[in-house]
Amino acid sequence: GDTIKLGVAGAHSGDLASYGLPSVKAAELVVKKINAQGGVLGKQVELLVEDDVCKPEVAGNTATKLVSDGADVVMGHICSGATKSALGIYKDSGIIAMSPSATGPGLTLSGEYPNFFRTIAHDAAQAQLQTKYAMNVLKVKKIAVLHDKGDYGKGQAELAQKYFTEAGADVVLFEGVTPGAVDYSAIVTKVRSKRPDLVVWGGYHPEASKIVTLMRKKRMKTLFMGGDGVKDDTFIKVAGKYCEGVYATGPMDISKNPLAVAAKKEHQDTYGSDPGAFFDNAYAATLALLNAIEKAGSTDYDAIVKALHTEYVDTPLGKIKFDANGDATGIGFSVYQVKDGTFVEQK
Amino acid sequence: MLKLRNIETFYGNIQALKNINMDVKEGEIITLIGANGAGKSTTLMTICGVTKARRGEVHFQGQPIHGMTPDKIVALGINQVPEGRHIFPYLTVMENLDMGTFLRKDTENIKKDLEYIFDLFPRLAERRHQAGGTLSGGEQQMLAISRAIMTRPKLLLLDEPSLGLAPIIVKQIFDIIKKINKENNTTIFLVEQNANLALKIAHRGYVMETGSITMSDTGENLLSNEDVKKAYLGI
Amino acid sequence: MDFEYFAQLFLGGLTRGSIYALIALGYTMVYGIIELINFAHGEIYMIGAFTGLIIASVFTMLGFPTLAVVVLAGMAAIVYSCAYGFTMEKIAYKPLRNAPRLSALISAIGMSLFLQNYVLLAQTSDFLPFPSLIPDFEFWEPYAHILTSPELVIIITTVVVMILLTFLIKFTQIGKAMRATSQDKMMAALLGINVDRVISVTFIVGSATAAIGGILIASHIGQINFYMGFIAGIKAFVAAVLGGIGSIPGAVLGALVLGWTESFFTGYISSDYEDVFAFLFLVVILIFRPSGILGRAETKKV
Amino acid sequence: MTAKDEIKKSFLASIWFMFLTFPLMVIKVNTVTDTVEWRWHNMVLVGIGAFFLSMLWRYLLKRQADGSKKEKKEGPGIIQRLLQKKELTLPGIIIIGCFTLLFPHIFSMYQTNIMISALIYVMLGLGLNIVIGLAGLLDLGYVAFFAVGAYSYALLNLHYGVVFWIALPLGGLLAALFGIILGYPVLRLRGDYLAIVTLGFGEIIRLVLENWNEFSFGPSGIANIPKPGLPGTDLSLQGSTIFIFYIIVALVIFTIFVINRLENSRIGRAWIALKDDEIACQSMGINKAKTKLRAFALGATWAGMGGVVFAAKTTFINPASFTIWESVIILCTVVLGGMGSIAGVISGALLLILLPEYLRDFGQFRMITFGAVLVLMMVFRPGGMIENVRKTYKFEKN
Amino acid sequence: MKPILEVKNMTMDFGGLRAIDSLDLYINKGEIVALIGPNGAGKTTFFNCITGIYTPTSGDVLINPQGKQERINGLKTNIVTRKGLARTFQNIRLFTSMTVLENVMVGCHAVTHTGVMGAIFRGKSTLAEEKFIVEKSYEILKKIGLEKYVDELAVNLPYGAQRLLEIARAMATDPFLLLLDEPAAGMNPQETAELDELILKIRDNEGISILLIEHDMKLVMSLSERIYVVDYGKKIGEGVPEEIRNNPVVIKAYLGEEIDA
Ligand SMILES: Nc1ncnc2c1ncn2[C@@H]1O[C@H](COP(=O)(O)OP(=O)(O)OP(=O)(O)O)[C@@H](O)[C@H]1O
Ligand SMILES: Nc1ncnc2c1ncn2[C@@H]1O[C@H](COP(=O)(O)OP(=O)(O)OP(=O)(O)O)[C@@H](O)[C@H]1O
Ligand SMILES: CC(C)C[C@H](N)C(=O)O
Ligand SMILES: [Mg+2]
Ligand SMILES: [Mg+2]
Repeated sequence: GDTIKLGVAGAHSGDLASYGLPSVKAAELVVKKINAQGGVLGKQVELLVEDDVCKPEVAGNTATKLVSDGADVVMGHICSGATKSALGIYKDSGIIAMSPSATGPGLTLSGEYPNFFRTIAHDAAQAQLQTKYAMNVLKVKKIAVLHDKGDYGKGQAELAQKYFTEAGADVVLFEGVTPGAVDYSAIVTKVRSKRPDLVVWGGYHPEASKIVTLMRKKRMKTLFMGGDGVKDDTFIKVAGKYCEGVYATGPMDISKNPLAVAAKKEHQDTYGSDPGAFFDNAYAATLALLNAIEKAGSTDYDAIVKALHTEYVDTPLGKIKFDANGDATGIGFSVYQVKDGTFVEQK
Repeated sequence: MLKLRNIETFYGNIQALKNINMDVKEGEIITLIGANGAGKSTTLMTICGVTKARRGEVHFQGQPIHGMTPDKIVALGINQVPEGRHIFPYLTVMENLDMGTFLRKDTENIKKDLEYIFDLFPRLAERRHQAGGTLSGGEQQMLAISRAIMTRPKLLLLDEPSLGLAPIIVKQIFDIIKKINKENNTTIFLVEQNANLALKIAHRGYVMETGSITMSDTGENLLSNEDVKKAYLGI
Repeated sequence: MDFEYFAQLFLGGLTRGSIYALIALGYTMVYGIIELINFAHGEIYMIGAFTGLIIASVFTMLGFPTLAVVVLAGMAAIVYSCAYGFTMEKIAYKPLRNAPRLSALISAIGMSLFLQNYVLLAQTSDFLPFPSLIPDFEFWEPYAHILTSPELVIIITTVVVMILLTFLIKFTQIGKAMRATSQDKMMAALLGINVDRVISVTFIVGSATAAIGGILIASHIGQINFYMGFIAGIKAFVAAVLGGIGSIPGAVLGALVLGWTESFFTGYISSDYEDVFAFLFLVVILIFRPSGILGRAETKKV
Repeated sequence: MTAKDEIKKSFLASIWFMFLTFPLMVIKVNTVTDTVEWRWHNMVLVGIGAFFLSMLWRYLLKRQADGSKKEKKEGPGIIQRLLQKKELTLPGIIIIGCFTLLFPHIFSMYQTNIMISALIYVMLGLGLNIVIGLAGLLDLGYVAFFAVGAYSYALLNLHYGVVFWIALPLGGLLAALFGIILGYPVLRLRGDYLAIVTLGFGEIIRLVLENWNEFSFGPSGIANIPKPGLPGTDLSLQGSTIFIFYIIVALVIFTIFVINRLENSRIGRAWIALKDDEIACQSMGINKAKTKLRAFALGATWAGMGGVVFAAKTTFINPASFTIWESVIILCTVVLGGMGSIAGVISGALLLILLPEYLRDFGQFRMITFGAVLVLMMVFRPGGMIENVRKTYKFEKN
Repeated sequence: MKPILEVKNMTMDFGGLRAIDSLDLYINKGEIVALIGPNGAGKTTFFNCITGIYTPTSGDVLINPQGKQERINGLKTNIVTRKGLARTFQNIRLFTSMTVLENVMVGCHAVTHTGVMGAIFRGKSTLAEEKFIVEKSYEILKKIGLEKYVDELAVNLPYGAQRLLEIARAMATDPFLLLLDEPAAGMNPQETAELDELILKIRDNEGISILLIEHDMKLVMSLSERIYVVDYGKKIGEGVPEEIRNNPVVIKAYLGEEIDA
């Protein structure tokens, strides 16, 4: 066609919309900028934005829709489950998908989806980092693992349990809580009675902030640590003073990266608010995809894949390319702690 | 007191009332008789505003009341004992009676009326704390009539009050109707299958056939009318 | 296990139950009067919380003192929830009063979706921090590790609201009208009751309790978003049914029982199957009491 | 009413809505930077919008009131009359049949795909219609049976390599079994009590699937579920989509056939009688428990088979696909289409599943439009799109 | 020969309320028996106890349709119906979404057998049975005189016709005893007279015995061979119409001083 079609898929409505919508904005900003600079391969880039509500069965339809509409590449999806169910369709149609946020390890490590890339590290790396940090730096002995029973949260929690146990910690509690519940006092009481040194959380930030807030309100001082679902500015905004001292792992600090600063500013100028979760990752993914097309010189599948694996691209996340599995290189996780209302990277 | 002019009422496409004209004077007992499905109940419901007439006018004490909502009409002093009794099933007998006084403020008289009712129907006094829904058919009928009496209406519309009542109670009911007509000067509009008894106590009667009024005369004259005898008195 | 643990779980269950109760009360009132499972009740609760937050923020920025902000925000939340409840009934339920009951249910589901997405579009899909409108009371500090001040306020409010509502229904003229309307609308009208007005009032009262719930609960959990009404609504519905839908004390009792069930199950067994157990418990109770704990038995005579 | 009155009313409505939407539409606070954004233009929009919509609303309501008078005069609505015309049946079937056969070849794969989804919901709707529309049992946990079907296929295939064609009846059977197991304890419950308990059962099934990793692989679900194959051929993505399309079309036809026969039988009459009056029904010698369980089991069967097809279609399932929300949507298809009417349920399911897909162009306004459509449909067509005119038995003297 | 229905010493309590108090009653084959009494005497409750809607607190309900006595209290309503007791309801309970014919067809449920598989495959026997049901139902309607309404929705019938339809529906279950609860309520004298004839016809032509609750004394006195009178759940009189008419206890409690018949 006479345009390059970039699909953007993820949860744009429903309870997980807050993770999906920022990625749309990121794509819009990048595309606007690139189009203003003359587009890719001399063609304008067109966005095809499709909602999958983070549901596998809808994601299937979303994916087919994108395929039917002639998407050349797809930035998405947001949730691992939905991504998994969409990837099959993209694979059969020779389309590359790059997710800013789907962290399920199997997506890349299983080797089943050669067409899949991501600009975020996977959960196993995250859990290993959490374990190392908690055992060596925080010197915890007893931990409690909580999760939100979801695809992502429970997966994360299981990995944490595995690595902590291997490292010799005592996992005194491993339980799922009901997401969206209005109150978590029972589980907090239970955690207190088990006297762990650290609570490891697998899941998103809304529940995390509810639990931390309640723990602190109930005058508990137990340490708390979450993953990339927690390392989100909304978490600090919402939990306020109660989240002081909370640890979270997340993509390495990029706040000083000039590209990241610029991207944030663009967002503020355009939308009048701070960007949301995974904005930078989505921004990076969009850049990476469009760059690969440019470098490949066409929208041919093999050419783009090759470009992704070989060509470095400058993104808010730093200079990245992708390894054989499809994971971005040079993107690792760091541990952060909330101090005075910001996430501060821990060395 | 009550005037119906050219009333036409429909249920969907079925016309239930055709050009009905009726007059009720203050202090009268009038009765409306007719076969099953003639439209008697519909007439009462149209007066009360529960079913809306498509055409025609209803005037009560000189005031047009068609188009008003039922609660407004009731507030003017019209009350109805509807077909099927409509007892509040989960309220006790006492509470059901109490509902009858919803628009009343004269606490003193309410007490007196209550005693009067229990005097009339000792059965209800015995059952005063039982849920309305568990009463026997006849007991419910007594309760429905009593609740209407409690509203102290100027015009009382009764839809088959004798239905399902024991003979001894039927007679009692007709006595009561006469009594409240005389003592309280309540105007009565009575719909009855028991045409015999109804015509006996009524000052005037109307006969209705498939939605139209076919005859109207004094109660006595109707009683002795050959057509009426054949069709409605079973003689 | 030790007594303190038990006591903490008990109080936790009480809090959670009270939260459910604040939402369930409105649910049960609306159900009582028009037999409608008002799926959108949770959204009224959400709108109450949002309005409260917006108004509170505006006044805080204008530099009003905290107490004034709390009062103004609370009032705005109540007024707006009532207005939404009232409007919703007029648009989505009143035209359906004589339609099959399930049609009204679908209309309610549609309303729920509409309001959720309305707030999403008009405001944001993000979680917003909700300020703790209830301060930590000085005198309560020694017990704060078991029961926080906001939790205390929630429990007390629930009791007060329940008593007020019971009084309203049992002893006032409008309450009398509500009882009549809920059992037989035509007869109620024939006794001089303005049925439309009674239904509107019911929606308004129900929405007001939802708004109170919305503010208190939001300041307890500290965050709101457009989706918060859905699960809360479902749980409140379960609580209302458990207690006997249509009954005010039933809603509170059902909510407490549900809260305790969940709390103790989590505390002594596992929170993984918390809801499974709550629902199983519901089934068991309904098998033995098919009309809920305090519900009225079917008394229609054959 | 005069035009002036109308305008006055609409004007009041417009004021009211401006008031109503004021905090949410006009004010936007940023709690981090402590700034308020006043979006007064929204208020103007709401005011103008409300004015005209209110006019339209009252006009439509009035027309509906007049319309219902007229329509009844002519007998059933146009659609019903078309449906009842015997001479149109055959050509109708042929046209629809050809269209269906050609569908996947005319339209894109995406269209075929969402059509498959829609047809799965048609099956679910028809199954639920037995329970709700015929037997009058309000089931809000219907998705549980759908999950049973889907997981039956996924797990049986994973562990024992059971193929689609065997899983299909097996899934139906297992779902029916669950229908009986779930139905049994709740026989005594009525109306909304039944609704909440079934809702509970639906959630229980989902939560068990979510928590019991060893059995169901928990929230991460089961991937790579094989699509149904034709022996000896290797189908492309396109090919297998078309194949599934034909399978589900065949299943829907089968469903319609069976339900039609059930409805017009001794069993169907017992269901309707039970819905109308339980006590009278029992007094006719009808066993209430058995009749209800039959409805539950037969309703569940279709959900089970639908689940098998669903698993085969998406090739990946996890518990997130079986939430209350799905049950609610299925319920909506039944009621919106026209409870008890087969044509109604079909159009309801097609509308509700296709609508959000076609509303994709509305982007962020997709779900709000969807909600509004639900409300409007019910307000203006409370009986559903194709209101059920039950085909009553017509006596023919011989 | 034993009576076809024999009730011994039946008592029914609702909480503290004794609605039926050690009542004895029997009906012989081919009899028309009336059960009368003041409002709230317990007549309908008595029907409910016999037909399994309530389980009596104590006492026996025995039936003997074919020379073998059988105790039926505590059995479910549908079983009782299958054993040959059919009833009508004081507050009409028709199947409102069905036509007149279909209402009667449902009545045939008890005497037919088609199951799910039969319904789906619609084999020969199913078709034959369907035909049988339709014909039988139509026959009954003809006998009752409702054939002109056959395809009407039951709810659209006049009240009197609805009562008759209840009788027709009950007859479709092939009962040996028909329990009628106030069949003449809401009928005018003309219609009541027709009902009188109809009930006699049912007994004479179909051989169905009849137990009748009614407040219309003209109907009761002309129809019944024997009458039971109850008050407060207790039997206060029993005998042929002439005896009852002159029984001072019955007059005082129920009939009142003068009888308008
Ligand atoms: N809700 C309704 N919908 C449709 N038709 C109705 C409705 N109510 C009554 N009708 C019809 O209207 C006509 C008049 O009915 P109505 O109840 O007024 O008669 P009635 O004289 O009171 O008879 P009855 O002696 O049986 O009480 C009848 O043909 C009846 O079938
Ligand atoms: N389910 C119940 N719970 C409590 N009391 C009941 C119940 N059913 C009936 N009763 C009471 O038992 C008594 C007998 O009622 P029943 O209906 O048998 O009277 P009946 O003889 O049929 O009267 P009627 O001629 O008025 O129909 C009544 O006083 C009634 O209030
Ligand atoms: C939105 C995210 C936090 C998604 C999550 N990482 C997942 O894999 O599902
Ligand atoms: Mg009538
Ligand atoms: Mg009785």
